Amino acid sequence: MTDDLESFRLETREWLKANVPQSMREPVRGDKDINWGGRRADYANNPEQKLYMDRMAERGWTVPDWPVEYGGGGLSAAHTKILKEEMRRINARIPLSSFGISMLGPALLKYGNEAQKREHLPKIARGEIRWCQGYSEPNAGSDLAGLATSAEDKGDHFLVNGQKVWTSYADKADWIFCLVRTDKSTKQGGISFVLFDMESEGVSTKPILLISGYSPFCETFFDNVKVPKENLVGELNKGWDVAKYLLGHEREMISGMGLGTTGGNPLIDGAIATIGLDDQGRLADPVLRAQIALYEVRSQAFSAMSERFIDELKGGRAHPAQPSMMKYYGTELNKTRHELIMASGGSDALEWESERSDKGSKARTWLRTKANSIEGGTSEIQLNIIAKRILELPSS
Amino acid sequence: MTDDLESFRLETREWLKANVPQSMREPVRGDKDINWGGRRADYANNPEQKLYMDRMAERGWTVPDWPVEYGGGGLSAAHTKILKEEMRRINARIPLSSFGISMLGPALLKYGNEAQKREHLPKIARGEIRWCQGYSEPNAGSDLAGLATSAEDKGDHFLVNGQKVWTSYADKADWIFCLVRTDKSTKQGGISFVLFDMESEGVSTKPILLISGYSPFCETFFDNVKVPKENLVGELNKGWDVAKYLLGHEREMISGMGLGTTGGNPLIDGAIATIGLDDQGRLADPVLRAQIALYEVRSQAFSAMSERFIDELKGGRAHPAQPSMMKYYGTELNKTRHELIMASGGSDALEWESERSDKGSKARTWLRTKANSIEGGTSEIQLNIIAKRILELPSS
Amino acid sequence: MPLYLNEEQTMLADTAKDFIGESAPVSHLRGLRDSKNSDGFSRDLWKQFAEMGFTGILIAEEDGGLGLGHVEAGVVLEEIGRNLTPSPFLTTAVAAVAALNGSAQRERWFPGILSGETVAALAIDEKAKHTAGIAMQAERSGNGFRLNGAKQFVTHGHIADLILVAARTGGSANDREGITLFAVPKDASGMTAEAERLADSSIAARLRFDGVEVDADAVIGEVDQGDKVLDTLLAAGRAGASAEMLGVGAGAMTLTVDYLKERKQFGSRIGSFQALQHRAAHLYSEMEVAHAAVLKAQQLLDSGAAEASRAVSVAKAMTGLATTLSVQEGIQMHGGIGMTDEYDIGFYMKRARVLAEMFGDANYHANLLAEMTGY
Amino acid sequence: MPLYLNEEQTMLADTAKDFIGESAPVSHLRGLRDSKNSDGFSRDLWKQFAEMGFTGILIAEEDGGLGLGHVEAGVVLEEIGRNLTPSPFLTTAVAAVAALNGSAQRERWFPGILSGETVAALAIDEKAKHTAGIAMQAERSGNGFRLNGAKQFVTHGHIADLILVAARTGGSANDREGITLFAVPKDASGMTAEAERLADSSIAARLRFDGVEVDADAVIGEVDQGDKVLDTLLAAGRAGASAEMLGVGAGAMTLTVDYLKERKQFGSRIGSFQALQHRAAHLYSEMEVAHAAVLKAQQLLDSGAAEASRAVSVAKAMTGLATTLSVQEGIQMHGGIGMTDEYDIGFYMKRARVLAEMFGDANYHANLLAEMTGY
Repeated sequence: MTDDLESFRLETREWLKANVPQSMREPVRGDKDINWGGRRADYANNPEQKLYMDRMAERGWTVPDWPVEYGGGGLSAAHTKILKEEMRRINARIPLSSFGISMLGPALLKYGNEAQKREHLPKIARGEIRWCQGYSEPNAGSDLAGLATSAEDKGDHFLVNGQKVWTSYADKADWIFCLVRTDKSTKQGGISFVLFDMESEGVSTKPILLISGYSPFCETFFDNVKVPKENLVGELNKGWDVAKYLLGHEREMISGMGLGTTGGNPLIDGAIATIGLDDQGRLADPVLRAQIALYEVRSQAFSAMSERFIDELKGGRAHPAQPSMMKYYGTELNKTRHELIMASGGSDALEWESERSDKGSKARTWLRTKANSIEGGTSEIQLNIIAKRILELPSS
Repeated sequence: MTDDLESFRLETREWLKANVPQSMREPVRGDKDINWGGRRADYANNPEQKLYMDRMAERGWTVPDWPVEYGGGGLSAAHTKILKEEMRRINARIPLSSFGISMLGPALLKYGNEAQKREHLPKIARGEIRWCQGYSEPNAGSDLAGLATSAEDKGDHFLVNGQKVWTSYADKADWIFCLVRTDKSTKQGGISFVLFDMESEGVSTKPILLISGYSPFCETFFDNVKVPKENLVGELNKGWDVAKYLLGHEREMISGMGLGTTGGNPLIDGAIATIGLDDQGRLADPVLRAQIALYEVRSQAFSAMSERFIDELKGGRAHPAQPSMMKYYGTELNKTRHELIMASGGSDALEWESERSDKGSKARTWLRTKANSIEGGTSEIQLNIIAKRILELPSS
Repeated sequence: MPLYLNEEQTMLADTAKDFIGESAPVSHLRGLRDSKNSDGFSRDLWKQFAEMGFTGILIAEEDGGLGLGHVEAGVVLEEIGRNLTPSPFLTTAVAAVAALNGSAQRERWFPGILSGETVAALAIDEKAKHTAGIAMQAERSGNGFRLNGAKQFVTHGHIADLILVAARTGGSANDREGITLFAVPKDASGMTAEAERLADSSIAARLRFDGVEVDADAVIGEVDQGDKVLDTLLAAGRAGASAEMLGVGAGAMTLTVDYLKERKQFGSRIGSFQALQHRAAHLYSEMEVAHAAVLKAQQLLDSGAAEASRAVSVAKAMTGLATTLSVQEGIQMHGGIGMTDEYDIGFYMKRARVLAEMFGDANYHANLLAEMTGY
Repeated sequence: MPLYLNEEQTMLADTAKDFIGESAPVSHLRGLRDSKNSDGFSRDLWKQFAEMGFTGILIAEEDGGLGLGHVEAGVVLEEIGRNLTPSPFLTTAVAAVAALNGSAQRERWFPGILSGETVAALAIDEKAKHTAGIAMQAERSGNGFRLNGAKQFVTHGHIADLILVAARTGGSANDREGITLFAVPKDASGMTAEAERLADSSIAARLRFDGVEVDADAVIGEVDQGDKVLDTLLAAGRAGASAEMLGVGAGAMTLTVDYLKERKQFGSRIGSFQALQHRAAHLYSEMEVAHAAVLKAQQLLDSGAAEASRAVSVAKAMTGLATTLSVQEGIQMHGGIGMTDEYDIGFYMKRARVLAEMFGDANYHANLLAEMTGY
């Protein structure tokens, strides 16, 4: 067993060395360096991004622990860990990021039928289809029970009408996984989980301009959209179960955001570059230095926590509500991190449009992180969940 | 007017110079340096404490802004401020501290009848009678509405039965001001405010040993205690009004605790003494230094807030719930301060009995401050009050 | 002097509140931004400020001003902050006026400031973080000086008529001795400005000085003794930025508390949730304490007290802490809509960040206080 | 190796939990304190620890121990922490054993440790705050060394059979080179101990060394190269203190959460108040993160990884932060009764404070991490 792992490590190391293009070993500098795949992905300026994705997908390594028959690598947890370690060793980027991989895929593996798995998973693994998520609605916010988008039973299809909000990259996505109300008589019980093509007639999107100046989210409108019944995932009126399962995965993903940095520490390197070191070799802003040092304690401890959490998940030992803790802590930490990055950057980091500031990337990213503790369930929701489900505190 | 103030300042300066004994200009080192007055005060080891009190009391300056006819100095707000400034100038100690001065006095001035004022106020001003406060009960905690100590109407007197807890220095006090239930049919409406001698038959006290190793509080028991009806303050069943008024004063007092230090800064001086300065003249524990520096920002800002609060109170401009903010912020700040003192003291400050550590005074004081945010209404209660009465947030 | 506004100050505050609230609410900033206004503020509004007498608050009556103090300037700045009004008031009518007061140049510059024609900018910072060090060189040249070097974070620097420049005529970068403060007019040859839009939509310049020649009478105060004038300028700027930040924090808190009273979730108003109530109450406390710290600093500055510089550092640091909390809680409590550009709370967060950085942030001033105290 | 306890470790944890929970709960500490026990711990209990095999956890099987690692030692320490059990386990079976492992002295000292006869103490600190500096002198004298100087915060130092002393045989106070670690027996002439009761009722000694003569074979490791053994000792001590603190924080949290479920106020259980729920949930999160940091450090120590010392500093700092929060929230949420000596929560606060200070507090380790990272 150990021998097998060791030889897998060596083979993997060799293969990665030969197959990961040099440009894919550079640090990720911004959104353009993240490969989201999809029909409309444009690799013209970045052909090695596609080359790298295709090579990895061929081995199933865009989704290494998915079964081989659905486009995965079929690797065990131990083998997957080794693959990730070896990728990290050479600072290899993640070949393909998508809500299909991090959210829909695990849900389909658990709740999808065989036809759905065969249809959708390989396309996700190969980066052919980019997915978005349709949960939040204008009057529901953190309270999904108020969900109003309706799906009327029309025999062979549902007729979907309504509006979603905070749909990440809906304007760039090919398909959507979506919560719809199929029964108005109960609150959480009457919700179903469906999939459909964003090119379906009646679907329109409108980007929401954010305080960062970016528009990663949309309002999404459904006007008599026909959704074939075979696109229902799980049981009718049981979409809540699928959604909860998937939210757990979303929280994990968000909680890890920006923390699994490869190589160097941009916060510290940036602070040193801007502020400099004093005669004692300490950052020349002593109070900021102390704040960074105390942040780093929590950040490094949280790295250990992330490792523990993943190990416990794999070992089937994690408390089912533990993702709420991960999401809460990880996002709050990330916000702190970007406050410190701004404090380290001083007036340079306040620039919003200059080339020097990479069009304000520090400030915009800082503002972007403020949504971390809102999207995917606010910090307050996570704390409620921890209090009730883990600590078992009484309801009021 | 300004001339009058200026000449008052000069006269006061002269008088203080001549009349404040040298030992009363030394920093307060512990409880023994605080003069609480009362029948059982023992000045044998400290005759100048008594001398100083008596000299000040003769001019009414133990309670400078009380009317002359009740033993006060009859000073205006402006004159009182000058007296305090001049006392601070020479580090003169407070000549007399007591719950009579800080709490009962103001309440009697507002709610007492003429006979009560003439009877009790001069004795408070001269330090003859030491008072304690009987509010909390074992099952009431922060929730005074659950008050159970009963006072039965017996014609010319009430017959008081019940139990109080957290009675500060009940074992050392001469008289008590006490909330009793005179009507069981309503919750807050049936409470009255009475005064009685702790030497009355049926009164007994039992000190509560605290985590600091000190016993500043008692459990206090009343077994058929006869309280003459003339000792009722304010109207029957309206004791809640007196209590609320008085709690405001208690909160002010507690919020100012330990922060109006005269001369030097024991936190910083102590840290320098224990830890030392580095080559750059900075405290040699850089992260602790940053924490102290950020604490000092809040501490000095809060000194300004205290000044503003008192000025606004005197000018009749303070929000009636503002004492809750002062109490909340001041006590939380004081706890932080003592955490920093402990961190600065290192293992020296952990000693509990040694002479070197003055019998563990740092550690015991640190533990004592943990009660600041509990006694006189917890921080949580204060935050509730601020939210509801100042911010006018809705009730749940 | 009690630590609250007196009757005249309260009247001025009411005037400023009404005037700025009506003529330059947040939609004013939004309009300037959306139209990509290249001044970064409204010149019409600046004229109106002058007509209201605001620009002369710190100018002596004999010089044509109102002869008032930092408390009064702060009252206006607080409303500027509350409405996020882009304005050269802080740099021009507060910091520059404080530096020019008593100097010979006031005759040249005060009339334009009083009439709302003139805008001043402050060229102090040479690095991304504010420090006490001044490295930019001013060599003697003929009857005057020749300036070489660069400055950054010079708000309004791209259009300012007058630029106050701290440069070194002696000593080395971290010395206090050897600094001289210059009043440089906008048309000085060899001075170039690169305008940078900042996160809050304000515009700050990066200035380059390539052998900029100025006359000897451009010196404010004494040659090599500019540290004193610079201290005056910085104290005024810091107290002013604190007052503006107080307004930003208070404005954000008002938006947030109002939202807590309106927004419903799970069938209740979210302001009834105790966890949010406690956080709002804590925020209120921090803002009140910051408020007191600012007023204290202003009063001490006005009375010329020696403790003023400590109090100013306390005020700048404390408002930095409190206002940062206010905008953070503001966004979080608003939830998703707080992240949208359509909603105002994000503008408060951006402005708070820029003001926090200006003239030294909370960490800078906490450290400075520690150094002053000797630890 | 996954970052959770394996089956054997879980069994050991269960054993330790049952044994310590039954034989030495908080009432055991209370009893020792109230009887003014002058050892500061129960010698009977120490014998029982030996019988359970606990004292041999870190001792190799060939030396008669269990040949286990820091994870296993930590499992026992966590239960010691949860029950506030006074015990020489940390100094003796963890830190001293780690330092003696592989040295010649182990033959002399391990049998007594294995049998629960021997108690070891660590004489490292010379100042009130832990630092890396060692100033105490050890001059060569005949065949051995003569020790002069003073140490403080030496837990169990007044009764310890063996005292590990870090002293300087070369270089100056802040050098790493020139430190030598000595194993000094209790009867060494010229060594005096002043026993000091600490806030948590434990006893630490202030030791004076007035020309204490030791043989050359008292040296652990190499002369002048004691920094390496000292590092080993400190890493074991820090990881161990972190594990114990984790238990203290977890114990306090359990008390508090239980209280929240029971106590009624205003007619409701206080645990139903959302503000307290959120604070409790935040506390839970901090404790979980600390837990992970400790296990990570222990696993890295056991695997001999180079990153272990960073991970140990993270663990010590993080448990300091989390456990301090736990005891503070514990007292506050208990309200008045939490302040009484009669209730246990105060003991947790006292013990947490002592452990936080031991081998460097959170600030010390945060700074150390910054230095290691080069900023």
